[in-house]
Amino acid sequence: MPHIQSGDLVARFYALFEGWGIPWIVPRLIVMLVVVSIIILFISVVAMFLIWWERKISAHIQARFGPMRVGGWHGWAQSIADGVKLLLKEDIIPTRADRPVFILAPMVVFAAALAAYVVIPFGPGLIVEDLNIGILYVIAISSLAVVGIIMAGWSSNNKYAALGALRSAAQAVSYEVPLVISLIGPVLLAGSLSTTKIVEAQRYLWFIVLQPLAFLTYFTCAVAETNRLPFDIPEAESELVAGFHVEYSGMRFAIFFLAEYANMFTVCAIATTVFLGGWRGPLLPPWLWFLLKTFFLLFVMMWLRWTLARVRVDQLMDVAWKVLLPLAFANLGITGLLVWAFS
Amino acid sequence: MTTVNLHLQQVKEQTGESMEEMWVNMGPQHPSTHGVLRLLIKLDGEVVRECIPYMGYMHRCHEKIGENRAYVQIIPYTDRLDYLASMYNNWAYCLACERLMGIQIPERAEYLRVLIGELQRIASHLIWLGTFGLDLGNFTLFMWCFREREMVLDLFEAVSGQRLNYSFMRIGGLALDVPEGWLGDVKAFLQWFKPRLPEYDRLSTDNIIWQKRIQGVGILKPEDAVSYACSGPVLRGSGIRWDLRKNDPYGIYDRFEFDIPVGTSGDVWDRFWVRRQEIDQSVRIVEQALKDIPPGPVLAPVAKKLRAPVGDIYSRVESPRGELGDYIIADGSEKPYRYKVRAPTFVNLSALPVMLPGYLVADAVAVLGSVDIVLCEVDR
Amino acid sequence: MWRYLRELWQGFWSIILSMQITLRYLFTRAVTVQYPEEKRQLPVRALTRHVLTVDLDSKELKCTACDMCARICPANCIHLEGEGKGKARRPKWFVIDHNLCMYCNLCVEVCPFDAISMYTGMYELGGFSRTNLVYDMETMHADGFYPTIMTPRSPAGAGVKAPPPAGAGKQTRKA
Amino acid sequence: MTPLSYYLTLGALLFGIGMFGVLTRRNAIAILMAVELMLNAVNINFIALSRYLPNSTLDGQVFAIFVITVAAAEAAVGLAIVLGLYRNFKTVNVDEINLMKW
Amino acid sequence: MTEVFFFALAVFTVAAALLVVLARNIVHSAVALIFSFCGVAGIYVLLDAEFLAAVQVLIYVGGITILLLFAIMLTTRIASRAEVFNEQVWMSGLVTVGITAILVYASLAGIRVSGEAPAPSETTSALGRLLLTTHVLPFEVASVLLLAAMVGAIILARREGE
Amino acid sequence: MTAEEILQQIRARFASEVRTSEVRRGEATLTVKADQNFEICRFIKEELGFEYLNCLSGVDWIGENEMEVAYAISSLRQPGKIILRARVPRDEPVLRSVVPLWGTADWHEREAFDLFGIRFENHPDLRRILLPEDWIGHPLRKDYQDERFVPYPWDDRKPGSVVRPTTA
Repeated sequence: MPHIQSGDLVARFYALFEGWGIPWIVPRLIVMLVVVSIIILFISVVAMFLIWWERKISAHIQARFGPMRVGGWHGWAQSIADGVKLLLKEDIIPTRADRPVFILAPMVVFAAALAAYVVIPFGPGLIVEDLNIGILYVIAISSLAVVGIIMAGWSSNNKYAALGALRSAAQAVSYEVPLVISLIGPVLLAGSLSTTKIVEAQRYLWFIVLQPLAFLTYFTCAVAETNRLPFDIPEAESELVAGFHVEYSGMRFAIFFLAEYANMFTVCAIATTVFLGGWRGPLLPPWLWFLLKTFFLLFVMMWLRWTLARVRVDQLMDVAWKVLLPLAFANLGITGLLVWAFS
Repeated sequence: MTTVNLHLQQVKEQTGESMEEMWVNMGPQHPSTHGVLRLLIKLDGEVVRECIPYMGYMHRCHEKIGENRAYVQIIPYTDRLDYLASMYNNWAYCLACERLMGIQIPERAEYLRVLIGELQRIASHLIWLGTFGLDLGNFTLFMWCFREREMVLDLFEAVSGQRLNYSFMRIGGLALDVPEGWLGDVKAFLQWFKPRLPEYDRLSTDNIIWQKRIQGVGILKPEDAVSYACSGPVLRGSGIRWDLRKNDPYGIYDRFEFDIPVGTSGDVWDRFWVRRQEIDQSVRIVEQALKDIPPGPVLAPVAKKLRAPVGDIYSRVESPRGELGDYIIADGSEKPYRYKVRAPTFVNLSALPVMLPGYLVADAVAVLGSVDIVLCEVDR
Repeated sequence: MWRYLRELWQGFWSIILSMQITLRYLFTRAVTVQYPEEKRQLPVRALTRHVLTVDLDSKELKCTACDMCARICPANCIHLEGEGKGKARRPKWFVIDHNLCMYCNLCVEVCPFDAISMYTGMYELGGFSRTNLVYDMETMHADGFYPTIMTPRSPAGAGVKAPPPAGAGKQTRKA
Repeated sequence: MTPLSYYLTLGALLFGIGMFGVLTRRNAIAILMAVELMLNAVNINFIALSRYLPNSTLDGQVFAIFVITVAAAEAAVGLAIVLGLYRNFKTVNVDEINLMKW
Repeated sequence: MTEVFFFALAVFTVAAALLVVLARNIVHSAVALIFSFCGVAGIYVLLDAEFLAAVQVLIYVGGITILLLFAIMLTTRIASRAEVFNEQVWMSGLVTVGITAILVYASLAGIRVSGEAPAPSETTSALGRLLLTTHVLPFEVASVLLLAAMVGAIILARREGE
Repeated sequence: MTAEEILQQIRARFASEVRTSEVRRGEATLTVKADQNFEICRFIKEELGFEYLNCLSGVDWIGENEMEVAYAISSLRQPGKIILRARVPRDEPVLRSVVPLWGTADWHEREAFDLFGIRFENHPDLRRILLPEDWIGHPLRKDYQDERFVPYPWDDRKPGSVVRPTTA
């Protein structure tokens, strides 16, 4: 059963309720609710910041300003304004859409984005639940998001959306494989799937030094998994208009948008954890180090997006099966040999 | 509405439809049809099997308007054909009228026309490069190209007062001489512009994704290109060295030294590469024109009420998009009896159903981008 | 195998090169003009709203209602009616429908008295109704607008120094 | 601690539901889905027994992994067959696909 | 208190499974199947098999159902109103209910396990060790099976002339 | 091949078909009867080697009660241009299609059909191209009347017509 390990506070909280004779489930539910609210709040703030940041980065790369009006200094409140606008917008469900699936799809996507945050170690002890299968858990959960995308694409009853969903399915199935295999190398080195243990194993040396190939493979797959340029073919606006979420508007669209950025943060946080030594770093507090590294990776993702053109579907598959998979396997083989040789 | 979709229904009934093989409407509202073009595409999975273009959403009956206006009044309407190369449309129309009426225009006007026309070609190709980048998913290139294009527009605005629909040329020359110091501005612009081209190349020509995306797709064989009477970069991309500026020189193009870039295989890459090279060549022509532009008047003495002698003419120029022809029949009055525009993109677009089948949807976007259509010109 | 690796490396390197140039651009100044706060300086010849020019001495409209502009207008957007005879002829009413205007400047070119001008710099013409864009005689010579005869169609723009276009002014900027 | 029989009952129920689906559905893909349900039911039993039986090792879980492997293989091949059928017959309705040869 | 979670998950799983079998729309079936799989993964967690739970989600949800949805999208229209069940539905139902009853009876009454085994601590490494020592032969056979399945699937799905 | 030679060859081959012919601005222009237009075009393309159809346009000669299709033909290999005009009676404007010779004629002929109502036999897909499928009439005919068609008013300017009601 799931239980919270974050220090004495929670245990004392439980004890308090036991003392009052209230059923055990009540305090646990309260704790769950609080944790989930904190995560949602965190996701929202991070996603809004990321959206604003991306608009700024893209604008400056393109020799323009980006949002400048809302909120004074460089339009910092633009994301909030957009969010409020989307919240207030009319919720449109196409007449011929598959209603229950249409409504369920953004929830599935968001739930997947939310659940992945459970095992991200923001600092020593700053983790919701240190699962001993942490990395595997993240990968498993992130594959749920694809299901949501397919549901959205299918239920919209729109050919573009269905094409986007088809592409997304193919993409997800292909890129899951090199993603998992590229992560096995660092896991071998650390000897554990738990995220905190992996960070602790990088006490002396970041794994990016030992596993540069794995890092590149993972990062490429991560970009593909989050459907971002150059791999954003499920929503390629010049071909499929907006792909799977073409029929979504208002709040549901905002959820998709939020989930996309939340997923970006997740994959970058995992990369930080596995390859960049997690929260480790001199002088600054651990959580700040963690965020700094993660945001650097996020910046690289945005930078890539505003530099490159979109690949084609068949090229996407080629990259997955003919480039990334051999690289990941090569890395895994080398790592295994080295680990065997040195132990 | 029901009758309008009759053809679509017939098409669907004849071929049947399933998810594996389906008809997709690309457009009329679609980000990469460059306007309101509707492509009915038969998809087999992701592969395009058939393509039926529908257009006319922007039809304004340009030719009917032309039949009801005096010769000089048509000039502002020609701007609205290919609104990305208005100067060239002006030129084509004015040239046709001048040939019809036998008017000789002054030397300075000839030079200025070449200068402005080539600047227009640069602007037009820049916008094409940018939107082509957009089709391939590169938004940054789009913005960069637009920045330089805006500078060309600034130059044109200083000349004509307008940024898009200049109506600057007149039958017999130009409406006005260029302002003082303008030629220096053009020089300064070229100085700024030339180092920008390698920057575009970094994002496009040299980039592996860009190369892989457009090499070997949308092949138009030379015999098809001739049969469909393609012109401009589409024809040259297919490996046919044909440029009206060299092969049927109009104006004073025979005085300038420039190359005709030619592709080899006729794929999207070749068409891209030809246009990319043409920007360089246009820069060359502008520099030459700047060097030996003579002083003098810019408008030949023409009558206020222009009347063309009875007769007809098919006059053609090499606009940025290909052979822009004007077929004018004059009946001696001050209005043309028949005025037909042979729009280059209308003709180039008719080769699209030949280019698309067998490639992916993503390629369809690239191929359509490489044809470089302007829907206002297609529909007229 | 070797070829595969080389292509892989070339692809990787070309992406790095592209990224290098976008990074350089990240730290350059933007070229956007923040419109309502900053305004772009229009060139002298910018074709904007019509005005009927006023003779500086007599403070009267130069227009003699000769109907030339109305006849040349391809969009048929100028309508007027004159009254009086000979030199005293003046427009009774004069209406330009800017909904239809194509800004071709033909009316200005054809006018024998320089009585109508489009070189006014008034380009913020937005309105809430189509009738807002139909200008009558009062609107067109209101605001004390007395344009000089600097119309650039006098030979080679004599005496008028055109400001450099906005794009040309930025050439010194480092990329 | 939940008794073992609860898990086994759950497995039995799932198995029954899956069997009903296999026997009654017309759509080939639906039949595949029902088969997956049955395999899951088996897995529950494996894991529950592996957890509850005295002196048990993790053999049950290992078997569950094999079952999952087989399920994945079955899904891939099954769906390929379904697609092939669909291409030839333009239907995935197993009642209509009764010709041995096309 | 595990009972509460168990019953919640069991009801969820069975309900989703019923929806899989009974839903008229095949896509609804597939979506319900996803939820059913997630419920089973929850059951695995209750049985201290976290690794298997993750694998269940990864392979069943991330792999198999996506493949299923893929196939559904290729073969079905969204508003297909075909008959869902074949004509033997009542007989099959009867047989199913009978067999299920026997199975349930057997589960409730048949197997008696005294006491309970201690919860294993780290299952992942133990599983890996087992797979590569005791069960290495089936492990290899399974990998060969997967390879064969992959090749077979590709050949089957490939169209003639490609 | 000069324009005179071109005209000579065509006249020699299709003597009875050619109504008028002249050389203007170095271009060979000739008017022919419509019933042999395809053969003449094939002759021009295959034997004279003019493989490039620049333009095909319809003309409505309402005064002579005739319709005309004007082909502007040139070549990428040799200089020289031909303007070939085929006249058909206005009441029954039917011609052979030249799509088998030039692919580009497809859309041009559809356009001529759309705007002039000239029908082309053997055209693979003769339907409207620029106007909607349900449009009535052929707007480029000189006698085309439509309530949406506002003729350019040269003289009938009235004070009342200043602000036009915008019809939807």
